[in-house]
Amino acid sequence: MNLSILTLLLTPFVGGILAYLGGLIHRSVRFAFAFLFSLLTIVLVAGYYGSKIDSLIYGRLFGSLLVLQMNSLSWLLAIVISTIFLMSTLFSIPEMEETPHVNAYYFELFFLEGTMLGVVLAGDLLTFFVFWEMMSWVSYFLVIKGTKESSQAGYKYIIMSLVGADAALIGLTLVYLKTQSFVFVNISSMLSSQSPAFIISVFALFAINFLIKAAIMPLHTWLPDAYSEAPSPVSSILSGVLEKIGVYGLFFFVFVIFGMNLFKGIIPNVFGDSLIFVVLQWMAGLSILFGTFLAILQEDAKRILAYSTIAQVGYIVLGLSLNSTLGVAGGLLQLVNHAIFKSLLFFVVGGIIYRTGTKNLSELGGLIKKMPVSFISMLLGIIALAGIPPLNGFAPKWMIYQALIQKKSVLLLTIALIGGTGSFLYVYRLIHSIFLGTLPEKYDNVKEVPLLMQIPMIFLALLTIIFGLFPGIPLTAIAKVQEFIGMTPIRFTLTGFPQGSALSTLNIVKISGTLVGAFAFAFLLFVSLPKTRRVSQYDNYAAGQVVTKYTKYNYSFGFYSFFRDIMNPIFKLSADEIYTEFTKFMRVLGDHIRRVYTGGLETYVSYIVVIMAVIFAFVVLGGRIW
Amino acid sequence: MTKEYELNIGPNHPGIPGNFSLHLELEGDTIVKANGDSGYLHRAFGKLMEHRLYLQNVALIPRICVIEPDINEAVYAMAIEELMGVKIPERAKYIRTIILEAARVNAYLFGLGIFAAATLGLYTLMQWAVGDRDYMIDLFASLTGARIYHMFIWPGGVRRDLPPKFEEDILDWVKFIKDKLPDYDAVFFKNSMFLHRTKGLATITKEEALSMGVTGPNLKATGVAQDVRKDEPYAAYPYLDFEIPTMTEGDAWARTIIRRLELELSLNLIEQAVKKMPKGPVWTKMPNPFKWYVPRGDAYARVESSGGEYGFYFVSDGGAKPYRVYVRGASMPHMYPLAEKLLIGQKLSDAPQILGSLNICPPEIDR
Amino acid sequence: MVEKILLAVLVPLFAFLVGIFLEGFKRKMVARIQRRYGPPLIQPLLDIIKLLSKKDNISHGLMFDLGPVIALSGSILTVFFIPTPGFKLLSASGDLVALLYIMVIGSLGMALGAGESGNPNASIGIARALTLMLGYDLPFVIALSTVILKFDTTNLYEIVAAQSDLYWGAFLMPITAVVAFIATYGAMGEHPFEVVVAPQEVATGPMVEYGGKHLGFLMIDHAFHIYIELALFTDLFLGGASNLGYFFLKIFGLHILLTFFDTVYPRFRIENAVRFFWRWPTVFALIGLLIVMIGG
Amino acid sequence: MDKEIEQGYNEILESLRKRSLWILHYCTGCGAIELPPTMTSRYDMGRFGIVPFVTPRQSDILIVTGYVNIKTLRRIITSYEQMLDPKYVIGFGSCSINGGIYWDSHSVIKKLDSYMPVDLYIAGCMPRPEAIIHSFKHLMELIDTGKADGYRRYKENYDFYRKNQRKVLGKWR
Amino acid sequence: MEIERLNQVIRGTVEVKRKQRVDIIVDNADIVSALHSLKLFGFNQLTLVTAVDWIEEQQFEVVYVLYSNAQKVVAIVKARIPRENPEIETIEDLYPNANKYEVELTEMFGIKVRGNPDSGKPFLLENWHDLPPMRKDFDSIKYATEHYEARHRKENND
Repeated sequence: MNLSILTLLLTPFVGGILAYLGGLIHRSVRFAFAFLFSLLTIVLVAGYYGSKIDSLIYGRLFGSLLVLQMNSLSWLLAIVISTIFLMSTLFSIPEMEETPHVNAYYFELFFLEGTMLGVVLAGDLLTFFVFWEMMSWVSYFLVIKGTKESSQAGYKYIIMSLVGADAALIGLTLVYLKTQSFVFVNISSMLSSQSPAFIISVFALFAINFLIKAAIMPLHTWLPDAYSEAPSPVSSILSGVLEKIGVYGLFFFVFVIFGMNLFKGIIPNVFGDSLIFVVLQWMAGLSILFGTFLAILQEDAKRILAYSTIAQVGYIVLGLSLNSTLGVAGGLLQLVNHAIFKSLLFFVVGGIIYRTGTKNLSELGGLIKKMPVSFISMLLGIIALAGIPPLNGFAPKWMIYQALIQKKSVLLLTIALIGGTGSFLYVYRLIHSIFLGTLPEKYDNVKEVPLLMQIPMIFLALLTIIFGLFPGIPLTAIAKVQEFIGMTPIRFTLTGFPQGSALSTLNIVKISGTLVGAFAFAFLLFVSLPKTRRVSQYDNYAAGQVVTKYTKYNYSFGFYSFFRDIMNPIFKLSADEIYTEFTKFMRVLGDHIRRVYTGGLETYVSYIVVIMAVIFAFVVLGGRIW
Repeated sequence: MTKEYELNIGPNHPGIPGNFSLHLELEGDTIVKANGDSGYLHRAFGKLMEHRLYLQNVALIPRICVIEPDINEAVYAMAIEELMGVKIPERAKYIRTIILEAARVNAYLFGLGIFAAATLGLYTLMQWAVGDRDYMIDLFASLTGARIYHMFIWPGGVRRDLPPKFEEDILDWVKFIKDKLPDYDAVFFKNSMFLHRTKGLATITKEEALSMGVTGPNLKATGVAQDVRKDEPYAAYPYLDFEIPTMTEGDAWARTIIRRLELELSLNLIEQAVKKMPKGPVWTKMPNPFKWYVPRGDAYARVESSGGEYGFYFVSDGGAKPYRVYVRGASMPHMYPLAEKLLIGQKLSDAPQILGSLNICPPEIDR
Repeated sequence: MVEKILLAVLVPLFAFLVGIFLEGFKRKMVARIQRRYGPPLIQPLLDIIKLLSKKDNISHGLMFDLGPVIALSGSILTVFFIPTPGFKLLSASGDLVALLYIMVIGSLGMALGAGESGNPNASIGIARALTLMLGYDLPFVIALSTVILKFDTTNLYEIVAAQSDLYWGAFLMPITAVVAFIATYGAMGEHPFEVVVAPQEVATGPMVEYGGKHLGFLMIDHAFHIYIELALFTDLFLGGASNLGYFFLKIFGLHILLTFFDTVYPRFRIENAVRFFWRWPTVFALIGLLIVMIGG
Repeated sequence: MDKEIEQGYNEILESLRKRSLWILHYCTGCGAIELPPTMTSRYDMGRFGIVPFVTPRQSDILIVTGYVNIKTLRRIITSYEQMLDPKYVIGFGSCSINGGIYWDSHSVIKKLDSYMPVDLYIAGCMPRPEAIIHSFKHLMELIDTGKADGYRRYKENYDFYRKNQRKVLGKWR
Repeated sequence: MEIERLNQVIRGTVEVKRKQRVDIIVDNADIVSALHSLKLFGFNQLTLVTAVDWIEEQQFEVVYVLYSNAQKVVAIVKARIPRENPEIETIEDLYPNANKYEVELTEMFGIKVRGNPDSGKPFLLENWHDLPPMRKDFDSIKYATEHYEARHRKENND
């Protein structure tokens, strides 16, 4: 019996407890523990590189085995989780220093990591669900540690999570009642004898849960608030990895637990694809489109990133739901790379908030002169996010586009490409309003963020470059995942795609090499010409008038207001009203639930018990409705 | 939270007609506050005229408004004639009418050309219109030798008779411009993009316009047929047959089309005046110009300029120099408060267009 | 190797010369339409020389300097990817989809540089440019999808090869070609889509603080830009060309057509420009797409 | 030897540079009325590569068209200082030479070259388009011969100009 | 024409000067009420507001020129106010375009306008510290000679 999975799983929990206890002694002890255990987790995860499926049966409940398993898909998620967590831990050290309950924060942070690892390592439904629930709650507690509005945002978040969790719980109960087992490997074969309606219902129940976590379009309402109000390191975790857990769950269930064979025959094919996939593709397409368009209209740095998360996760789902070698590989690559650059961007914005105290874009500007490292990090981050070569956002998008072309899904291709164009708009808005433009006078004494905050930024920025130039590095692991789920693995080279792997070939290093050459030429030409003279930002064209520090000479509020004008009629027709109706509904729902709950943990536990009892009674009494 | 930002349009800006500044506060793309900033062309004409003899002032006053300088001469002459009780010869009346109308056509051609170029970016109309205007400038130059400031109209009539062949030349020119009008229509007035951008833009109602003292094409565009040429006819206008064009829309499009119609009207008036012009003297003999003494009193003389009502409030104390002159430019109420009000809530891209459609002439404001 | 280096110099040079000639010719042609004599054909070149040799250059910061440099290098990079008869340098390194993203590099550099000038006019210009980009990209992307669907490849060279013997894209899918032409026109930012520069509104927008060598770089970039847009259209819909002469002639013809529109149209409002693109061109692009989807 | 090459290089540059002169689009006074005819189809100064440009950073020539009000003077100087070397100033019309007809106005300056270096004056009220084009030709000659060195004079005598500007405008920057 | 009836509604002297012009002389205190009556009477357009500096009589004469669009008559309302501490009431609420004319009055003559929020703000002049320039006792020639450097004529014209 190999206990290493358990060791790996327990490491973050132990780290959390030690960090908590260490924090009672001295903060440096807390830091030391936090850092060491995050690093240890990575090392332990990395130790699994290349190994085959490894599983551990650690108990038995309700007559079913409880299993932990490590496979290449889990490994991919686990390495992303542990990496982002290490960065986040480092970033938290200065960021959270002054906040109350900092010990509890680390405790929760590590618990979140532990539960996430638990989710990806779970080998049975019960383990999966327990960790999933813990994950939701711990992340809720982390979210409400942010700004004043965060408790409201967290409330919205947890309500949505509960809705999803309830659905999953019902699904789990149903499955258990039919199969008497929680173990993943059994489910597929046992379900195959069930009626199609049952399978579809169970899948839908689980899918709702995952789609809420992944914030796919109609179920995204919790996301912008929660992401923007949470503390920045938490935001980056939420966006970087927590959302991927939702995507992971979805596709783990589709590809592995249920398996494509189960759906065959019971789900009709549309446009040559299983209906499930078509629905998912279009939901992803909607997410891309509306996530992008809504991100363009935001006035708050973190909200831009939050909405862009919806859009970018849309690409992941789109890629994965294409169910082709290229698409799945592209989706998984996007999953890895999105974690990198989105966390990076949240870190940079977190640093800005740390130094200036605001995330309101109209109050920022001109910080490039004060915070060059942050600027470069954000520049790399936005280039990656926008998918511009040669950084790491390019390859996955290119793969997804190619997969779409292979499928001849031209409309989705258009949506995806427009989403790409739209992303230029909001990323430019982000970097412009924060770093470019006029520096407001009040930020004259702003300094670069502390070194501990710079390290995660620099590390992730380097990763965007490395993974961008050499997409082959992450693709190696992804090809293994594809093997694991029984798909033809992607063919690739270190720097791109050879003949035959896609409709066309790609060599990112050659592209970037040429770019560097062209840049070198242009730069040499530039410096060989007469020298430039630095002028003050107030020495500026103002139609002949003089600009002073009292002039409000910074265009940042309503940056794309004309876009708002264009979109207004469309939003009025569709998303806006649905959205407001939906939030209204959620608020009403929340109000009802608030009467029952005060928000305490014990009430929630009793709630779960009640719900379970109800479902149990329902299933036992009228269980033959299926 | 700072939502607004400031933006200056002008003085050094191609979107502004002349040396004038518009200080905007915007929120996103929408103007929330607009302040005009005048005074860049302030030369204090009132004060300068107090220092000069009546004759010297003839040379000074055209320089008030450079786009249409002749109205200044006419209005100055009319004020003095009213105070002195001088009647001017018939031929002089016709010559004045021709000069004034030709100057108006020039002003419209120039203004429309600049409007097309400086607000909509349609440089072709400007090239054509300003080029075509130049042939009239040549004719003006044949009057006194000056292209812009002709100083041809003066108290008592005009300085000398028209040069030979002038009448034929000006008819030729009128025909030339009339032939060009379809071209202008095609490229500008009927251009779909122009219609698209100006229809419904910055609409003024009749009541608003009247209460704010708006005159000229801007008022006619709201449906009021108010024109000094009809209401208080001067020069040879009583003898000519014409109708004041009006539109009812009151938006930027109507204001522009009104100027197009006025342009045509002026061309017709020139033709009529040239044909009806009698022979005879052109100047009522007045005493030695250096010793003009205008009787004590005040007068308000006004003419219709290309922008609207243009007048001098003229006070004499019986001396050799004017005691006080106040120049009433048509653009003053068009800018303050009309434009400042119209601009609020509009988009930045429309700001130059609104100013252009109001035909604001900064020197009239600054003087 | 030597040959490759030679090509690496010759391709951008050809693109630059074509661009600068078209720019000069355009000025001359516009002047003639406006009943003027017009500047000499080499005037753009003189302007660039003048700007590059300015003795004094101002800077608002590092990105302000790097902006034009990145813009130019992005354009040069793009030129390598556009199939030009006789040159086949980076054909295996990227395709049409990659090209779409590569073309953005230059714009991004320009946007960053203009942003650092700290002038709201520049920021508005950039915001407009990006919004306009979203506008013309919708029909353009649909048109590109149609092309990809039609020729079943994303490799530009294969697309060009598929159009040999007068099987031009423009003949096979005329509606799509017209839409793509309009979108290309929008991308070139000429009237009536000149909303970005719009001197009368935002005082040349992104270029408001640029002068001297920076502006010179941007003008060189503009020359490349003309070439890129028109050459891409030529490759996609006019079947490329067998030699440089034909290629140039096709581009030249397109440019003359563009100049006519440029001369007689005033400027759109930015909202209207985007709405315009999202209305008829998009509808027709979809129709074109439908035709290709049905007809194969 | 190097110096000779550099000189020759500079001479070639100057001779090319003078064929592209951009005017700052700033109508300071009534002289601006004669610039559109000069630009447009009849006289077309675009033939010589002279076109108006929007911002001071892009422009080479500042044409002070006519009288200079003190309120305008401040903006002119601001714009002039924002222009990039080499830059030239043309004083246009009599008013910029000696105040012209506004010699006794309380808000119009009389001698432009006290406040900024003027490379060239055009006399007349208004100078005709032919005169303007001639003056441009003359400016090109001056650039060729190196006599159009206003920007250098402004740098060398900065205190002198600044003193005069202060006298009129007060402490304004 | 009902112009004659003006006498009954306005406290002041009404004089029909010629066919299309009527002069009305009122007291300083009656300006607003007179203009109000005139507006009711149909004089709906304000053409201009200015002042004349009668320095010998130590008085300013404030002049309002109105126009009746319907009757096509110009009305010139005049009121004499003392030159020391001159003050008038604003008519901005009657005629919106009076605002800037009144601002100009303050700037050029130093006549304060009660109730006009912009009165006293710079309009045409900038950084002006001398007497209001349109007053007769302000010598603009002296000011110009003192402040603005003049060009001296050269003896030999080269």
